[in-house]
Amino acid sequence: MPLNRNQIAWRIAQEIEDGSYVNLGIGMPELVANYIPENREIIFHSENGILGMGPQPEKSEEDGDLINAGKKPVTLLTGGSYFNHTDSFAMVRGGHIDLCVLGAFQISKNGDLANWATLDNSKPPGVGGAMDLAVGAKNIFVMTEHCTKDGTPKIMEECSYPLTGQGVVNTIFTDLAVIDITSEGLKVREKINEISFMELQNKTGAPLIESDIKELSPPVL
Amino acid sequence: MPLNRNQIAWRIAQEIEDGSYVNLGIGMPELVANYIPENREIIFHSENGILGMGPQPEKSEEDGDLINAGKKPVTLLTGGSYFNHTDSFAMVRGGHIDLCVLGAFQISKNGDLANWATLDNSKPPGVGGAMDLAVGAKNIFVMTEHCTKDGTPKIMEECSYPLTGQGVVNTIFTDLAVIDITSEGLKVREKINEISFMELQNKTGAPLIESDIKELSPPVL
Amino acid sequence: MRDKVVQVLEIKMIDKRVNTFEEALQGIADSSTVLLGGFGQAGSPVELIEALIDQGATNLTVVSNNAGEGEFGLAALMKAGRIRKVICSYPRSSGSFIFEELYESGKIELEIVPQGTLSERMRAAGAGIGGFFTPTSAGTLLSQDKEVRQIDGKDYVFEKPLKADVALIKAHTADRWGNLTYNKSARNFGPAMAMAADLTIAQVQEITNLGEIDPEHVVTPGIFVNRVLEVKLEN
Amino acid sequence: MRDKVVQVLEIKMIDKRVNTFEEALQGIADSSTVLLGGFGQAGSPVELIEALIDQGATNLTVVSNNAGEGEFGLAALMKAGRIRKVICSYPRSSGSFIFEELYESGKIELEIVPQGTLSERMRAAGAGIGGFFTPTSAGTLLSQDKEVRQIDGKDYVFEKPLKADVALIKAHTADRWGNLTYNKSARNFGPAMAMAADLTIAQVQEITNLGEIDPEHVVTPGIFVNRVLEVKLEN
Repeated sequence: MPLNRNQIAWRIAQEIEDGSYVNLGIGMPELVANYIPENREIIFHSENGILGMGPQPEKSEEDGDLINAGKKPVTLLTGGSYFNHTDSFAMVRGGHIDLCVLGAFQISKNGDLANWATLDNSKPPGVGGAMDLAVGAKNIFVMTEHCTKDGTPKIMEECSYPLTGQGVVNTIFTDLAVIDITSEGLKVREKINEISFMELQNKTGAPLIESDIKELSPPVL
Repeated sequence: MPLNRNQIAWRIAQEIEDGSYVNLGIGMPELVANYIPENREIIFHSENGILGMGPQPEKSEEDGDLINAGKKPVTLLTGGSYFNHTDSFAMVRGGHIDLCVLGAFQISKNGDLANWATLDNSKPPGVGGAMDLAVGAKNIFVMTEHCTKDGTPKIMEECSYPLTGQGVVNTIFTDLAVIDITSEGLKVREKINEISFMELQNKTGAPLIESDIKELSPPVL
Repeated sequence: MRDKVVQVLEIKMIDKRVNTFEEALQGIADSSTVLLGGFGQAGSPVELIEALIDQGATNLTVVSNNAGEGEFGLAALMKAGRIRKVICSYPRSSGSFIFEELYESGKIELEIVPQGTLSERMRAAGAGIGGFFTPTSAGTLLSQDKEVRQIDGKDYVFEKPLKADVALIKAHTADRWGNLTYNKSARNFGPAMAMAADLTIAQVQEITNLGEIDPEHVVTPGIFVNRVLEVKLEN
Repeated sequence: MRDKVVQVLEIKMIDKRVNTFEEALQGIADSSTVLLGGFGQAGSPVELIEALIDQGATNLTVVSNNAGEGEFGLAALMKAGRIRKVICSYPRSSGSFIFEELYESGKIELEIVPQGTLSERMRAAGAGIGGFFTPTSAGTLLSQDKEVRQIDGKDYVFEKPLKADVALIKAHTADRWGNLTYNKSARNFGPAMAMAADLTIAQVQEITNLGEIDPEHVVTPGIFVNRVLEVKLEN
């Protein structure tokens, strides 16, 4: 079975090292916070000026002045801190964030990421902090469905949508596989058992490398 | 009588507008703080991270962590604040300081300032914050003796010493005169009565402009 | 003799407090560039922005992370037809229908700047930096017409300072010298914007006596602030 | 079963506290670039610097506002012959005789950087900026070999980020996440240096429990700090 979003989030969470500073992109990547193994202390960064961001509060505890980058109410962990936007992006651009998990429209085989604009010019585009995060974080994980709803591969030779960053992605986590972007090409590290390598290749717009592929098997979530 | 240092300081102090943010250079300019008219509230900036710097404390109240740019113990006025060096020089470079009073080795007729290095290369030079202040403050006043100890003019056609900043000085306050640097040249605004315009010109290495000169007559200090 | 006594009593004080929206916004001219604090609603000086409608300035260039939502604050100013151009990082949200209508009908200009670059450009303006090289947006549409320089093997884009005539920001506490503190993540763009404008106006929850803000805890020193107005809001 | 219980109890914690100078300075290599906090003695991590003599690293490039005084701290490290080059704004003071001797006998290299540029270059390194244009030093000896660009009619000098291997700084309070506060004007270069080094080590007057530093009052967030060591000093 292809992974659901919670399961992709779970898989990414297992990969996050203890003590890391992590920024989770708006939307699907936010789910990753729910699956951090209990014995790891992770410090979440929010680009609007928070380190040590905690989970969503009870409805009655919500504070309009304490929100995440997606503008949803959050909390602050003991040890957390507030700072201004300039300092926050100094952390990002300066390489102090260990990991950022971002969503994607498209990813190219050399790690280009497109996740901020489509080719539709009638709607105003919006980049937010995506370009800063893409170029600044030490590691970029992409969290995405393997294909679009109509079955078009999101991983391709070259992105056709406007880029967010060039050669920035380290690893792609999809509902079907975990794929590292290496100097040799797209290395499949894990895939679900229900799909063959050839089937995975057919759903991918760039050549995959097969070597020592492990099973991608998250718990039921 | 030529002014003594306290009298030059007094003269400069009269010129400082109420509510100004002022940085006083290390050494002689520090005296200016002693003569601010009592009905003016001036906020002194120190480039090591202080706004609202107050006078020297009693010996018993000295705190090694509260010093001015000359590394002498100071106090903080009610309403003052501490910040880091980067923010402090953002204030300076960004044009937020209304006035800086600096000492000088030489000043050229177009407002070049030399106050950080001589032509003696055997000693290590040191610039400190002088170049940042010279270029950043909205107004630069120079506080200096009119001539060096051996009688050489300090105001000249062009500085022979290495420059601190180009065309930065607005007004020169000496023991003999107050001279504005204008697009037309060096305009004598005030001079002491004991010296004639020609005598002042003879002690100055660049042409002075004579027009409506007032008497420079500070109190006995 | 009497005159002299009066003079001594009338010691002037630096006092950046104003009592009305009118005083707060006095002198903002048509065609100004205006920085508006806030990230979404957190830190947005909604009341100051709405008072700007009455103040009347028009043909404004507005710098704000977002392009407004609902029909209040920035969206209300837009709806009133006062804004010529918006410079922001993320104009669209679920409630940004007023901006979207204006944009789609070509009635408002839009410049998209990456969020970190937006903040850094304002900080540069406030700090007297003439421009800087950032890796953000290298190789993307947003650096198309910009100078790109390779430094130590990496591409950087040249960005210029973003200076403004006016900043309207929201802080938590102020004193008469204009020192400010903020509340939680509502701090966001306030400090950079305060530095970058010729005239910085802050609405605050509370004005306290001078000295009540610990000098170690001042976030925006008063040197960056021109006027403070207390606007008490329910939490 | 027993194993599982033990595992649950062994929740790892981020803990940047170290207990000895040896632990604090572990891994500093010869030929490193080392940032040393402080403006004069205020904020100077004297004890960490002196411990670096025992640690043994040599051929160092040191960045510091001043070049030491007396025979303690930086002056002691210099006297021990560990420093190849000093980058500073103001090397000379009444007590800087050790530096002056080394300089005059050609045993130490000196690079003079204006104070604001020094701090801004470190901040740029920490903030991922590839370089910036500053008006400071335009038209002077200190910009002789540098790129100069006219921007809006004013001359600006191109300055590159100043990145370092190590920063030794002094702060007032720390917690196990490495959050720092400072004391009065001893804050000075600490925040910029903490950002600019790969390994930032802070000596502090006091280590408190996590949460005792108000999140609004953290000056250097722990993300910029690798190790904290409590060094209690008499005031």
